[in-house]
Amino acid sequence: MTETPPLSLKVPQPEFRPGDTPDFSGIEIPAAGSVRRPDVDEPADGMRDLAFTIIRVLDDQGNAVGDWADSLSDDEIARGLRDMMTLRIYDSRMMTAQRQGKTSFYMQHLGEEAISCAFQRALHKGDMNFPTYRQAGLLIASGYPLETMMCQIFSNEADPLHGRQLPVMYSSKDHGFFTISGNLATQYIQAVGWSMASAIKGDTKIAVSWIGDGSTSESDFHAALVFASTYTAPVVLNVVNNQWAISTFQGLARGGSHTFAARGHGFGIPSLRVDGNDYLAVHAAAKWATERARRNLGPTLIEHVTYRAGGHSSSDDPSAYRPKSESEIWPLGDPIDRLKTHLIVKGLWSEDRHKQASAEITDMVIECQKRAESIGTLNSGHVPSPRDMFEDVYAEMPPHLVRQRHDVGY
Amino acid sequence: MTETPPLSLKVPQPEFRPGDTPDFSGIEIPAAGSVRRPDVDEPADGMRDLAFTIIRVLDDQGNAVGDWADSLSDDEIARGLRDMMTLRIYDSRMMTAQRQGKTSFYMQHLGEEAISCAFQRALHKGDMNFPTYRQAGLLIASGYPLETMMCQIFSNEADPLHGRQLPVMYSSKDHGFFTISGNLATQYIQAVGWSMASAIKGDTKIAVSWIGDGSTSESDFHAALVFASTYTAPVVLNVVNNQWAISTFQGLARGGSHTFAARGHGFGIPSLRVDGNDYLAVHAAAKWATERARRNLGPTLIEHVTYRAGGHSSSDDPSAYRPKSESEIWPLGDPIDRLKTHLIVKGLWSEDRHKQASAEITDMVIECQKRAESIGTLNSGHVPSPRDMFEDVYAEMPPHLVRQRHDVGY
Amino acid sequence: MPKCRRILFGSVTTWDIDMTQMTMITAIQNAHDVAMARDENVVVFGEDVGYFGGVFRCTAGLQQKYGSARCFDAPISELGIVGAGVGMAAYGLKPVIEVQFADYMYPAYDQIVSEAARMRYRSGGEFTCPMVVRMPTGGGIWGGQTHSQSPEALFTHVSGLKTVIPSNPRDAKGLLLAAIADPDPVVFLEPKRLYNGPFDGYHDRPVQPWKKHPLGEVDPDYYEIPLGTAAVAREGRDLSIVTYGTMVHVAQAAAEATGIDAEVIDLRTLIPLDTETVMASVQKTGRCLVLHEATLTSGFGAELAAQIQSECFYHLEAPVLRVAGWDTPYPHAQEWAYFPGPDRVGRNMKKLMEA
Amino acid sequence: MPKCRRILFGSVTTWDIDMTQMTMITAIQNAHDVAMARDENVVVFGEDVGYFGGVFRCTAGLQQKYGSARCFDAPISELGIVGAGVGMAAYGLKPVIEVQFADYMYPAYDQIVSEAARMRYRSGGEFTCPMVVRMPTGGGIWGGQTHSQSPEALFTHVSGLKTVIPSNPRDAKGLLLAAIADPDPVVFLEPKRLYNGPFDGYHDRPVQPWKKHPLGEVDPDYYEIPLGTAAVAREGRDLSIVTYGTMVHVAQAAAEATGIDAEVIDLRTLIPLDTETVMASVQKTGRCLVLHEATLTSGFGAELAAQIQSECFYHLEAPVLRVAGWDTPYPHAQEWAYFPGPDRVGRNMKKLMEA
Ligand SMILES: Cc1ncc(C[n+]2csc(CCOP(=O)(O)OP(=O)(O)O)c2C)c(N)n1
Ligand SMILES: Cc1ncc(C[n+]2csc(CCOP(=O)(O)OP(=O)(O)O)c2C)c(N)n1
Ligand SMILES: [Mg+2]
Ligand SMILES: [Mg+2]
Repeated sequence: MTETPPLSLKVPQPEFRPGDTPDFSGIEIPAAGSVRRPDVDEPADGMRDLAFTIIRVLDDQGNAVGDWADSLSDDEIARGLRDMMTLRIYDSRMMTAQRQGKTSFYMQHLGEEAISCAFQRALHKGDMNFPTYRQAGLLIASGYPLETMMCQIFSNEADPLHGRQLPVMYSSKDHGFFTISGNLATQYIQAVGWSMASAIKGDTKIAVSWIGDGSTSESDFHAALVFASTYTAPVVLNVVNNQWAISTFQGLARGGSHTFAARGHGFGIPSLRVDGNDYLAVHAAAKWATERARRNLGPTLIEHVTYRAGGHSSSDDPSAYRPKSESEIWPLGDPIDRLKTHLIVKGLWSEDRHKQASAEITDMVIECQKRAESIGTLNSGHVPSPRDMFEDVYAEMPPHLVRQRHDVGY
Repeated sequence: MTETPPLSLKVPQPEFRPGDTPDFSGIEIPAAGSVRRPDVDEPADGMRDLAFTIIRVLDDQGNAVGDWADSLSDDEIARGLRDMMTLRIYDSRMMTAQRQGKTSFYMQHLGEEAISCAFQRALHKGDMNFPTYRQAGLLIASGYPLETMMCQIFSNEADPLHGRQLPVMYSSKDHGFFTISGNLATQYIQAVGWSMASAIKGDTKIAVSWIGDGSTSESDFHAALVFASTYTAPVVLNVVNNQWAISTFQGLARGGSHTFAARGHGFGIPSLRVDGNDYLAVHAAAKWATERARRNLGPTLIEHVTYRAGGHSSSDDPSAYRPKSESEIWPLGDPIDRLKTHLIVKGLWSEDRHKQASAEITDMVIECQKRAESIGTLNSGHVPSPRDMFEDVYAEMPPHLVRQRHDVGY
Repeated sequence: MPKCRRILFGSVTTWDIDMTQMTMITAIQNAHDVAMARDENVVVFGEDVGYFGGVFRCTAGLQQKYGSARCFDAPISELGIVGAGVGMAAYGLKPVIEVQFADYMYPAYDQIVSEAARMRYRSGGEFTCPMVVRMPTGGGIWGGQTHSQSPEALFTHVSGLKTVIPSNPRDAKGLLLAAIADPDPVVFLEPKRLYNGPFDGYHDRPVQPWKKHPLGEVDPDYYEIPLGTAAVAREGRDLSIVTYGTMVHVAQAAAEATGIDAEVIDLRTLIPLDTETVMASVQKTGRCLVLHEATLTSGFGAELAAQIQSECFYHLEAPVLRVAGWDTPYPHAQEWAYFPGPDRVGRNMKKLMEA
Repeated sequence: MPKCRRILFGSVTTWDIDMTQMTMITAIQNAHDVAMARDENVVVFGEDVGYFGGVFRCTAGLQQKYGSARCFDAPISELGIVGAGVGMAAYGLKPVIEVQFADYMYPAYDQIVSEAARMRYRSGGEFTCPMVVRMPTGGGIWGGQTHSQSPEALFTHVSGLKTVIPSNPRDAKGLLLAAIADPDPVVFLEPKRLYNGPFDGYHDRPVQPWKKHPLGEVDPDYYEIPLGTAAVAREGRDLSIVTYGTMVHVAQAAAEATGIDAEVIDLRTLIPLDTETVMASVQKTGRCLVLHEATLTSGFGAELAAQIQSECFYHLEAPVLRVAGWDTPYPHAQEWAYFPGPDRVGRNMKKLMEA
């Protein structure tokens, strides 16, 4: 038995903390257009490299280049910009409303707008997203009424969830948006089960699942990969790597693997890594992965590389754990700016039209907000009745709940 | 929106079922000695291939060949053979005892003896195994008394676990054998935590974890890989792929990845795949992985490829779900036969000495069994007192348990 | 085949039908079969349930009959099994899931509690979870602490769940079919010691089969026993024993052994609870023993005792007495000292009569 | 700094010591600090507990003081956190773990129930699990159904676990230090609504801070409050309110509001339960209201009611009355209709006095 030196615990730490000057020049960012686009039926083994690179379409000048370009028409791209602008304006209004005490809680998407907005455009009616709290763009891009979203935020009498859920925990079956859980990751395996159900029935609908970088450590993530791999389920497994999970940096969840996309390799699942701040790249990857699912070729894992520019939620102040300037120097830029530049380069847009659109959208959002607030806000008292608290626990109210409701006076 | 054809659910099925004639000629088995042995500090990326091959030392003629050979002296090899023979004889006696009603339950290792017997020989005093129910070879190879093992099987008054645990759920801190749980997989993450504790304390002890192919689907497997990867924990993560999980074949747990070793790649964990029926290969791999852990280089995942030749447990009849002849034609042979041949080829052993050793071990096992049975068996009534049932729930018995024990008459 | 009246949706109709003798296993298998035949949305999966038909054989033959898209083996992940089931139920299927032993439900507990039970509520009724999670429960089979647990109280505390425990083949089938028809998630606990025969707790006496037991006579066609209705397993006047599962048989044996004329209430469904039947019995007898195999503290017996003392306060001649498994893990060798058998129950019945 | 007598291992010694005003958060943080300083085997980890010091700041500054090998961030896996903790505890460390909200403990439930709680028993005492799992519990913070739950009954049903819930800074520190010193696993539930101040349930009145509250005066040194000892939070003669956590304050407010002279028992530890204090109070007053925020059915109140009716049958002038959260998920907008506030408690106190 040879003597070995004492062991020591290695705890991963982010490179930069408050007070440090962050520097992302070490991050390798492949040139736009440099990553090949395999056929959707290519075996997973042959495309291992796609999990260790970043698929990008928009170059620094705003041109769309390479194999993954051209998945959208000009009109669709313009609509994409509008979706992202709407989400950002909606977010900022709701953050303010929360600070004004009109509701208890809010979570914004700042910097991550491209991902949910672009992905939704690759889906068909009937497909189902299993989102986290940071994909409201799926609703916006699918035309869900902003006013109804606000009614949920305000927990007012028109909230379709009857004030029962925390703000941002939307649900809309019609818009392919599964009811959000406050428990992280649980939806990931449910999406796989939902897609298996479609396959069992011989239907054509597919499921799309969503999870954050930090939440990939949860057990449900593993269950989802096991089941998706074993049953070749028609599902797209998205990981939104926004670099942070509240105060912990992505390295803590990622550990020794270089990327989250790499997780798919343990299961033989084709895995892409995509520039999450590039609307066109996200859409192209979504189209590729959804086509695989629709053709019964099985699951795809997509890591969307982005940066959470805002706080985790309205309760969080990120300056306590990371340098303030990090989001500004984030090397993948801002998704709205990048798509705007692309449209301008194409001659389809201008700074003026952008300002004008921004003002129009702001007006529209304010209009919606006025209507929603006129119905009620959490602090206005116009919230659903306590009577409603006893509904929907079961399809039919059992005797003990009838008694309890009676006790409250109904 | 293009029309897509109906989806359908793909459920993996084993190639052969009862009534079929199994044929394993499709399984690719690399020649002994053909797989290179990397340096223990080589980065994981460079040895991806080792998860998709089979490390083998013993060739068909019984020679030990290649980079992984020569990890043991002649004496140690002879002792290894003896360990495996002891385990096999012990198993067969206990299976019979179970059928005779002397205990309620038993689980044997038939065909898998090399794995636990060889691995233990790479460990130091103080290291800790976190085993499943199919690694009793760890105890035997570490010199734990057979008689005490039998007392546990018989739940008699000398059972160190006071009759509380199901047979085969041994525990021995002194012998580096963590208390077995009836719940699959839970120990996998505990091993990682144990090894992190050693690193936190600046000690030199390492942990070794064990799991079956089927149980890798459980959540604890994922948690273990996440934590081991994130904290570079000094732990060896073993997967014993014996092709079956009760009635389900390994393909159901493995899904689209070609091997279980591949699971490590999602986490940047170096992963080996080894011939589990080759005592010398298992030992060499164990030595390599434990050295990595001891040098604080982090975790290693090892898939041991073997075949569960017997039923899952004394309650199982495998002829209901797989062809009887499968185990006979299993291409990696029998671990005892193979090591015996090696010793004979080396001129250190003969068929006669083998027969004689077998008889001696049988006598010794019977001797132990007589002593254990003289203390008591489950059906003899000489089992621990109900009084004991209330002990060890807590360090100190709280009042409510004192009252309950009193109620039973103590 | 013996003849018997058909029990349909709880009400007893008058026409005679053919009954078949079944064990609890074959009754459960038959319930699956009948449900799968009449509703193609019913899918069945779990560990070893497909080709092999389950380690207790409760799903035997279903894959062969309905194909591997409707009855299949699952990877060993209770979380995955229930989580996938939640997704399937949300899609519109009716998953009937087996957890191999109730002791192994813990990895799935989050999906059951935070997801299945909460889906309808949190989505304002938009998404629902009509799913049945079956699991063998209870001890008496030398299974030790991880094959003997009775975790029903961990489900009864969860709003949004229903919890069912049958005590005989006829109920098992009718309750399982009602559970499958139910629009909400149901946890269906099967006392494994009753699978092959009624068990009165005298473990040293010869094993009884269901064959020839009247409740082993089962209508082979579709019928439901509505959730939330208890049964009076034995009428009596001296005291009430409120119980369920295996203990229904033990309670009856203890009544015979002591000569105390106990009324034995078989709850069948814990949530929703048939309080009317329970309270009527206790108000009649004035004495109540609550009996279960699960660990005493915070067991479902606590809820029963709390409700009974509240509803029957002025009728009770003695405090409600709980008899249950001890507050220890379920031991292997000391199984019969742990199990609340007829002797322990009888002793407590006498104590209750004297109180 | 105010002066106060030192509470040491439950017994009150006579010398005067300096007290510091603390919130429940700083008291808990201080307990960690004191424990880590005196025992280098104490390690602290969980989601966001390292660099950031926890989303509620209960571990603030510990990583800076004791290094990242003794206080560190963990991946978001409650299973992994508790499972790794079990392994560390078996090694000989004393992990003090934070689960960010009690609502998120379900993924870890298997490791808590099947592993931490069973280790000593199943190994014949060879391996043990001296671990503390802390988790913020309860509602009243507009947290909705996944930030408001009170799952204590899911722990009290598990043999091998101890369950603690403090109601003020002084108890929080002393109980946490006792939990860390305990040789067995302890679940430590922290009523998050009490973190920054006592809360009497009048949500529309100005928030009170712990500053100037007598129980906010905390001995900055090491002291333990032994597990298993209840406190009488308010003496009274008309009826007993048996409760814990946030409800201790609500009960006192309800007593003031109704003018009913209630004795309020703060259990502090649910398992082991201080039955003596509880029964003495109920035998004195003859009337008992059991109060908790958790869902009524199969809540810990059921166990309390069952025990109290059994032990105090001949003293009770009315049935034990339970007041608790409704059997629904914890709603967001209807939070104050769900929360058993002083009005609901007061109404039931009157009902109980009239019964
Ligand atoms: C099961 C569970 N554990 C912990 C939490 C608390 N929590 C809410 S969000 C969050 C961080 C999630 O980070 P990530 O997955 O990266 O998503 P992001 O917020 O960055 O979008 C945590 C720990 C929770 N909601 N559920
Ligand atoms: C959590 C849990 N789920 C299910 C079981 C039941 N069970 C016991 S062994 C087993 C099969 C395990 O197969 P594998 O991991 O391949 O190990 P092997 O028996 O082949 O050694 C199952 C499903 C269990 N013990 N624990
Ligand atoms: Mg994140
Ligand atoms: Mg196996």
